[in-house]
Amino acid sequence: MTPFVADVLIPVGKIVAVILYPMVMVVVMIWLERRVVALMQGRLGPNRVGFQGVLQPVADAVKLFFKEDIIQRQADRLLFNISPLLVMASSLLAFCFVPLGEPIRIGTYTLTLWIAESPVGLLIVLGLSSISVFGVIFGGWASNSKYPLMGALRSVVQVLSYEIPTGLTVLTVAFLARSMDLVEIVRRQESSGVWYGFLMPVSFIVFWISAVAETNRAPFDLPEAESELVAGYHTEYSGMKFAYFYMAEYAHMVLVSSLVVILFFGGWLPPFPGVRALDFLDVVPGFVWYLVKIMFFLYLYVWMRATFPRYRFDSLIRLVWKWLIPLAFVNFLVVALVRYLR
Amino acid sequence: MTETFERPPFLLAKADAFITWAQKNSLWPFGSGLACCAIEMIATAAARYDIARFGMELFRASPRQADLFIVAGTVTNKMAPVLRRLWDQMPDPKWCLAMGNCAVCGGPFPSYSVLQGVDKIIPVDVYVAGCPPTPQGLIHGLMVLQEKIARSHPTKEILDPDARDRR
Amino acid sequence: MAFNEIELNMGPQHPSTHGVLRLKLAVDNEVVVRVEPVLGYLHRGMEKLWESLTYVQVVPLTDRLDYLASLSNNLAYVLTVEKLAGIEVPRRARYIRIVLAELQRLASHLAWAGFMANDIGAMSVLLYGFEAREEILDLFEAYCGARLTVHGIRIGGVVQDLDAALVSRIRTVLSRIPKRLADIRALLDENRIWKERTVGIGPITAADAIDLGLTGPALRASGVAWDMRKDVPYSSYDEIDFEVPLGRNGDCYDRYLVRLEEICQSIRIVGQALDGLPEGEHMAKVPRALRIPPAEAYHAIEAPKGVLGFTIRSNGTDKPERVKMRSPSFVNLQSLEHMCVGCLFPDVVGILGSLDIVLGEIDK
Amino acid sequence: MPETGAERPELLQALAALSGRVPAGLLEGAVEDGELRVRLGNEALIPALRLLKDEHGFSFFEDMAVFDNLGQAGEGGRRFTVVYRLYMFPGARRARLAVDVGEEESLPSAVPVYRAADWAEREAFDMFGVRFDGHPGLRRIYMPDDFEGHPLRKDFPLAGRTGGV
Repeated sequence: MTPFVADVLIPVGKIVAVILYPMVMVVVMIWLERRVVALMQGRLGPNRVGFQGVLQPVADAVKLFFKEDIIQRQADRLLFNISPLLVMASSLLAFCFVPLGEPIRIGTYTLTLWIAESPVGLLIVLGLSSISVFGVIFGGWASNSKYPLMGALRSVVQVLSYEIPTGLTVLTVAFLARSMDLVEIVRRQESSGVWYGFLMPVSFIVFWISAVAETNRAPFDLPEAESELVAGYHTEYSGMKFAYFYMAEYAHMVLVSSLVVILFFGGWLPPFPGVRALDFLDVVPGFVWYLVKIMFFLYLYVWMRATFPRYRFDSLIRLVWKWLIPLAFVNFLVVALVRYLR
Repeated sequence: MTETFERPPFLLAKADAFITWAQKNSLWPFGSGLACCAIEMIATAAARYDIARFGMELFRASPRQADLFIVAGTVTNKMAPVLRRLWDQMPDPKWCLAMGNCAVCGGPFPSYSVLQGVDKIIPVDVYVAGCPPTPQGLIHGLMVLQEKIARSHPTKEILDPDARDRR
Repeated sequence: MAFNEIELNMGPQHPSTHGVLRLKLAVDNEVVVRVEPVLGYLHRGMEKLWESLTYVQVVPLTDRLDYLASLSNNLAYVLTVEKLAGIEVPRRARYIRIVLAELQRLASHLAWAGFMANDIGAMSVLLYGFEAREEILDLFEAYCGARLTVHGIRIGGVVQDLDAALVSRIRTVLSRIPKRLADIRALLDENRIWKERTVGIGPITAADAIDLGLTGPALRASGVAWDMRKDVPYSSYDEIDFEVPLGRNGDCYDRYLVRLEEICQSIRIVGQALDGLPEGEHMAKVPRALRIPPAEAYHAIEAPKGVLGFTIRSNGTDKPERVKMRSPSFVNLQSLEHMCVGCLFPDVVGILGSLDIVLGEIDK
Repeated sequence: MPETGAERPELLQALAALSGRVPAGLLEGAVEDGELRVRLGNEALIPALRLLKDEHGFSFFEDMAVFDNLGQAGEGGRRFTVVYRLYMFPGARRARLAVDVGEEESLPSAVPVYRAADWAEREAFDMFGVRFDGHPGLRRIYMPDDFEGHPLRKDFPLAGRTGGV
């Protein structure tokens, strides 16, 4: 393992992997969403393009690539161009800190399945994922027309209000695991033998609801509500810029589901770590478990989109300030008390 | 590559084939309906006839993200400038499908307020007759449009800009 | 325009205005201050056109008015012409007309349930509603070949006779609708988000509703028990017993419940009409060139959207002198302003959906 | 099946009250096949509407139709006949009030009595050019505002005058 390979090739390989991983997940997610929502609604969904419509996202991407890119004359050009990049970059950047599995030993060199590990990994991921709000605001503001502006204003209030319950529930996990490092949290769950999702169901539920709201999905998709705001904040975007917004939304969903999996369902741990009888499950690599769990939560996203009607804006805000934040506080106190007494 | 060529060279032909394959299979219709044909258009997108199978599922509400403009219904003189502006707002590789006799030629309304055919204001690619055309008729029209897209040469327009005006 | 008001244009191309309606909204950070509907984007000059067509030629054009309930338009126009010309319709034809009109009401209400739910965000209900409606359109296609603009009711009777195969096919389709309705109700009825978006939204009291001319399910949701089929029975509706579902406080949720209840009632009506189908031929003897001596007649029926009435004045020739249509959606839309002022911007979409308007009928 | 017989008690009372209240304005009045049919002068319109609405239960403004009598002997010799149709809600009875108006004359607006008449009068103005005094916002409802002429008049050609867009 010459130093050249260890210091240059592997990090570059890992970086390419981290960029490719969300892209592949986004492609899978686009196909999964269109098929699952279609099947839930009693129709077939894309099945003509490639085998069972698998090439459909590829066709969408290539078509969007060759579309004319329209920028309004009165749009604020700088902000208009930056906002899709901002939204996309923040999602991809946060993936660096997401641990995908156990470090693998190759000879003397241990290949860690994540790029960066820092004692405050959790904080960084949360910080990065809320940068995408700027992209949405700049996009809505720069389009200089009424509907995107209203979409942007709505998404500001929605995402900022839902940061608070997210933060609080994440705090309970960090409190229990006594560290903010994602890898450490998973290891802590492995050693304690029980996943935090089962230990603290309330914080899982609150985290999941605010996660769905933060990614503007399912019952909370106010900012891009077709029936009211035409197409929300990305009304004026066309071609590749719109593709960025479209993919960033899915990347953000994958990021949030991986966060849920790591914090509450033991990242790459096989199910029921405590039970000795299920040891044969260990032969399956951690990465596969991680993917299975993420797929479940992505399916949940799609399921919620197919069933729930849309919240009205003020009821959405009332929900978070009157219900989720007090619940998160009470939950945090309870966890603290239990920790202190034990 | 300024001289125009009749049959595109090999490399461009392959590029054409790939681009048109993508454009053909992800035609996003523009969700605007005018009259009775709009209900048949929605029925075509609904569970039984389901044009999502061909990749046309996302009825984009904003003209910026749509590339197929289905004019479904009667075009009145008051609505004509609105339709024209919507057509101009759509990004370029765009196609127009005139659905129903009203959009094709004014249909059963030879009256003072109806525009006799949408091709007076928008260049139409495919005309689908019927009042309203059945979903099968509309899907046939969409397939004819897909064949037309498959025959087009997008790379020719990239290299020879004024070729687009002679489209 | 006060300082902090935005002038928003919803329409004429907007995903949830059910066609080409344009709403000029003055919105003070999401609270609606003024609503001004602008019409005419689908005005095809029907009433002028009718004056140059014979009585029989006008019938297919009435299909294109309320294109979600074309048979009801036919029925209203044809009953007025028969009243004007004094044509006696055989009893079997009247029963077949009841079957067709009520099937059309089912199709219209199922489509409406899909559109309203889609406006408030529940996309799947649109697909479920349209799937149920497709089966009814198959019945129409089996009956007379057309799906949407059916043109099945003619002057003097109906275009085809109902044979036994079609009757049993209607019964099987009707037996499947309650299950689909249960799916829709399971998704929406007790859904907290749905109730939050509809309960108490756009209320209208009975007095205001009558003063503003509101008719149909929207009026009955305010507790006013007025159904043209009961009050002024036509086409032997008085021989069929059915209830008129009523709401209490006239908000979006009640309008939703009343229409779903009406679907159940329509199924009962079609069942009874099929059971009691009398013998006889399905079309009266009507002269080919129908000339009507100068007179004037007005007749109104209970269309799925409300009271649909036709005023026809004849002048002795085979062309009507003047045909005026009282369109329920046109009058119901007048009360949109009354319902919307003071509510939030997303509610305008919900209220518009609950009013169930069709632009073909408004702009004529 | 219109009810036969003219012995609708409440309609006869309404007719009697009308002839009492606006004797000069009531040109013709009768109860025929279950319907109260009255022809009124311009100034008698609003008092008659108010009387029928408040005291005789005609709470519902069902429809308003305008007829162009160009070339025929209109009932009052004037060009337009405006017909108001009212509906007695609990009693399921109908009333037909006809008023004649010339091209240049105008009618008092019925909106103060029935709010439902708002758009009906705007449509009448747009299609025929009949003006209504006191209407909250009398402007065209279907045709674009800069459209000249009134389409439903007999002398207006079906295919319209200007060549469209």
